[in-house]
Amino acid sequence: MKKFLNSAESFLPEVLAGLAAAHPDLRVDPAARIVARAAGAVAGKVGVVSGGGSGHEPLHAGFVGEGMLDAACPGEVFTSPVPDQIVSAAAAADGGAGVVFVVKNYTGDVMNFEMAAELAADEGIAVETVLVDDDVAVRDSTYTAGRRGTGATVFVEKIAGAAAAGGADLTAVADLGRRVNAASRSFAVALTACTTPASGRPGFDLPDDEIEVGVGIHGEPGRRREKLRPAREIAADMVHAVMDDRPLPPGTEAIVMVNGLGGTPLSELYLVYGEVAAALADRGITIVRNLVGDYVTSLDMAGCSVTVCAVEEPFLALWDAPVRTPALRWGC
Amino acid sequence: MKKFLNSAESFLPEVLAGLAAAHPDLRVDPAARIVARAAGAVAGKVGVVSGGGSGHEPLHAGFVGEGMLDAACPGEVFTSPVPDQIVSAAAAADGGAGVVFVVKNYTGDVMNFEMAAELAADEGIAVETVLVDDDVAVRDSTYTAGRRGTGATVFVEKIAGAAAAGGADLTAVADLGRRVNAASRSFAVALTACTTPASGRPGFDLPDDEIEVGVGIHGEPGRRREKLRPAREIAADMVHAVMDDRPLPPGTEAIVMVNGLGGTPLSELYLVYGEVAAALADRGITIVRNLVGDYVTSLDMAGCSVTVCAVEEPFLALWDAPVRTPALRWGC
Amino acid sequence: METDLARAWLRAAAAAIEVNRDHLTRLDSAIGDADHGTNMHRGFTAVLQALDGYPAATAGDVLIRAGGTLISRVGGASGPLYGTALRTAGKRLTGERPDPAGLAAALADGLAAVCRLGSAQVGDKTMVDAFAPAVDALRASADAGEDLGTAARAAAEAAEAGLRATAPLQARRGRASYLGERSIGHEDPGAASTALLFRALADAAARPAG
Amino acid sequence: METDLARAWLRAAAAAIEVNRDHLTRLDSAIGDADHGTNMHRGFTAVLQALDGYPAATAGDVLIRAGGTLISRVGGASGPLYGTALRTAGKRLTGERPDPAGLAAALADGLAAVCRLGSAQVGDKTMVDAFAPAVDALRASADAGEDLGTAARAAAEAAEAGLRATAPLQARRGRASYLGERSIGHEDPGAASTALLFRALADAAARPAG
Ligand SMILES: Nc1ncnc2c1ncn2[C@@H]1O[C@H](COP(=O)(O)OP(=O)(O)O)[C@@H](O)[C@H]1O
Ligand SMILES: Nc1ncnc2c1ncn2[C@@H]1O[C@H](COP(=O)(O)OP(=O)(O)O)[C@@H](O)[C@H]1O
Ligand SMILES: [Mg+2]
Ligand SMILES: [Mg+2]
Ligand SMILES: [Mg+2]
Ligand SMILES: [Mg+2]
Repeated sequence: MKKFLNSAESFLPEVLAGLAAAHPDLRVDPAARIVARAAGAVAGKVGVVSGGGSGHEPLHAGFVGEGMLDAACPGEVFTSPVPDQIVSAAAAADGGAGVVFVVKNYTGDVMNFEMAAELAADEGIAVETVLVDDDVAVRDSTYTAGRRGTGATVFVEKIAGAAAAGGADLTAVADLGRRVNAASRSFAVALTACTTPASGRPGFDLPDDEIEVGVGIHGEPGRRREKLRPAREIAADMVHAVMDDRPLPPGTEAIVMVNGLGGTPLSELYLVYGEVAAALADRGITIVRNLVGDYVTSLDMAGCSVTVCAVEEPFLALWDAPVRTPALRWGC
Repeated sequence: MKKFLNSAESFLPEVLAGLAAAHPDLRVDPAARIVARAAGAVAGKVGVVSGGGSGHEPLHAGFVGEGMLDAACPGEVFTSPVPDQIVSAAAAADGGAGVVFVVKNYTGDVMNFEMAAELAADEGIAVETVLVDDDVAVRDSTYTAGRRGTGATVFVEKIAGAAAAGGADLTAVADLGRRVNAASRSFAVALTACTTPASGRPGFDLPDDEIEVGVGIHGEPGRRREKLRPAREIAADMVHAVMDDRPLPPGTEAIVMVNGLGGTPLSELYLVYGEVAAALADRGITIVRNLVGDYVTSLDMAGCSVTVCAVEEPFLALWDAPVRTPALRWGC
Repeated sequence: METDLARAWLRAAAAAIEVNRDHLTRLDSAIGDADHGTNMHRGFTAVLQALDGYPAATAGDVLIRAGGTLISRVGGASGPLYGTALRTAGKRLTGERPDPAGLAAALADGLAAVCRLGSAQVGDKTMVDAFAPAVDALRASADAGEDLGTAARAAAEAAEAGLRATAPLQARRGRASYLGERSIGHEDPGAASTALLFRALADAAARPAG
Repeated sequence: METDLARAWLRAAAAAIEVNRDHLTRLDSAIGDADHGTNMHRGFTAVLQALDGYPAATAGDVLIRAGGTLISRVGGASGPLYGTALRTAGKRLTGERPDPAGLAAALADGLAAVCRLGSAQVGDKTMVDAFAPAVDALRASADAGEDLGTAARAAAEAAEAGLRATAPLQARRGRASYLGERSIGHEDPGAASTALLFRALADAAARPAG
């Protein structure tokens, strides 16, 4: 394993120490393992909290700040945070108007956030939960754990965060978050496996001419293995998977993200974005906003995901609203 | 080779097509191979132009926009642009007040920009050149090609770009760029080699327990090979290399960048930043601004660089000035 | 079950998990996210610390304390599940010296809580596939009037058989379900840790308490 | 040197570079940035296109056109250097049928321009290490009254010897200089392409023009 670290055990606290050193706007509490706004909760504003396993940076801590999250609770690498931690984040985020939990749909995340919601309620914090489950690689069925939450998390956090900043109440912020999730679909492919600090070896072996198709963001293998093909075909397949699951009529306006999984250079992401944009244009979809870069990663995995969110009122205005976080910033 | 591409030959134009699709604020001219502001040159403002081989994204095209570059001229992967291309960029950037070329110190870049400067002069464009040579891994001597230009390029482009936006004249912008370069030093280590689309194989083989120390940003091997060690020691060595070359008295204020070379996850970069900040604090250096992320990359190379710029008047105010580019944005 | 036995069980469990940490992580690497060994190790290390000097009146107190520690230290899916299992079981173990039947009933409660929380049933390729047969074996042995050592040994064997039986299954819960058919052919990591926990119980019950 | 011979030379050069493209890139991968083969290939492909149908009156016109094409299409260090070399040499080849001595003088001018532009001298482990001995051999052969075919063959052999002699050197110019002592033991990619260019000249001179 080749990583910049001192020990697998100290990895997460040391990453958080670096985050704290780099961003004076953030308050990192190493004991409670939360990252919050240095200025504290905003009185009367709905708090927006998210968290999950680490290894997906900049998600979630990199989205804490004005116009987005109030607090994040990073778990160990690929391990959802524990209830105590989530409650601390809720307390840090609560300005008296309640807190929205943005939870990616994984069994562990769901259970820990549920337990935390109960504990928070005991402490008098009203909680609404928005479950993100946008990954169409996983068949949605009551007989499975359901879809994974991946790229759409960024869209939910941005738009719900902007709504909260604009004064929307708890129900409205949560409803909006749910609508963004419902309007979003993602699909990812991997060119390489990733290596967690604790396991020290790649999660799977992949021949030099094969890719994993339909991967998540936790280093697990995908739905199937395919031969490596030209980026144009891979991009078209990703767009097809996303659009097949939720067909969008021609003329639909969309926010689109081409997201790197950590080990893929930005140049390749732009190339993929060009192909994705062309494939969507072929279907009559107009991309009105986009993100190209590393936003929801899987450690050092080479690969990328495509997320398409069909724009509804008032997504776009909230997307454009000012945001000031380490990883997303505009308008201020 | 596992990359998102259609063919090695079409890689660069397709990356530029994606860049164009993603950023309506940019005008990408595929024939001239330049990236400029969509709004055109700003009349009366000094133009700031940079360019170099591709493969270092977001450098340089990602820094085109308000408050930074007016145009960039991306060469083939790891190959400096050609004079015609540079002249086109100069023409796109010229608002009548002349153009500053920010050139990383590589033989090819220097020669091509020199030829372009002559051609631009023939076309009536006044040109000043700022040479960036911050990499202390290379001994500076008249018997060598001199130091390489690496991370400091971002600092020079931001600060010179802000000065130009503020109305400084050609000489003043160039002088400021030279001062930023003179105040900056960098050092990099690699955990893996990178693979160019054209060559299709990693530039060197590195055993699983070794790193290349003192690498540049073109996939070349470093000055020496060392055993992989804890991040704390590697970071301390990088800080030592930088400070040894240009000792800074305690109390010095610095802008510091921990820059990923492309394949290293953000979490590790934050961890390294924490160690770098601690090592600098030990020497009495106060970090007043920082960047942590991928800014000057080497395709998919895993590794990072540290750049320290000792702050002088008026670096900080210009650093804080608004910037609106794909890769760096604040204040607007 | 005596307080000392409960402590001995968790010590033995912690030791087994320490030894099998990389193995559990490797199983999780094949069909999950490569953290189960680390998760369990972090959890049981914390459990030992939490119990050190903790004044427990009953075996139930010990299990409740251990379960709470798992919940607040492990995270992931296994933290809440194992934590809830131990807390729920502990709540039934109020007496000072519960017999095999009492332990079987308590662990059956814990299992039920896991199934409820995880919406899992036998055959979904989860820890339940080792947990359920272990509880059945424990109850059968208790019903047959066997002592705790014998009953726990039967439970451990049943858990291990349950673990092996997860290999040919396609996962329907947890991360492994994302792999669809590709989850077939691998043992479930949570079933593997459950088997370790029941083997640890058998070991602790076989040894003189102390 | 006749116009046709100049064209034949550049065609032979383009063919040699096409065949050796990966080899040149591999040499550059060891001590540089793995693009020399691609650069030269892009350049000479463009040269052939630029010469196709181009009405050149003299060999000099051909070389000037080729040099300008290299400058505007290659980039990197080799583009300006080779481009300047050909342009400078071309400017001396104004006559219709330059003799071996004239060609030697023209290429000596080209070499001098490269040394000036690159601040390089023999022993720095660059293309100059193949270029300089080739020009020397060409001049010596011309001085001895040998014909162009013989002279060009001597130049090619000298260039190849010069290439081999770069291996033990430590680079002082170009990217390879960044490696310090680690540049020792590898042939210089630019010297390798220079050797190919002189071998192409010898091949073109040996064949009947056409
Ligand atoms: N819904 C569920 N019901 C019961 N057990 C489950 C469920 N989901 C996961 N598990 C168990 O948890 C184990 C994984 O635990 P762990 O790796 O620690 O957590 P995570 O899956 O969050 O990474 C699985 O092997 C499985 O046995
Ligand atoms: N200063 C110089 N003087 C002469 N030749 C040089 C100089 N710098 C580089 N070269 C030659 O150029 C070759 C590299 O060319 P190429 O790989 O195409 O460009 P780059 O080095 O910009 O990637 C080197 O092998 C060397 O022979
Ligand atoms: Mg996990
Ligand atoms: Mg090059
Ligand atoms: Mg797991
Ligand atoms: Mg090269």
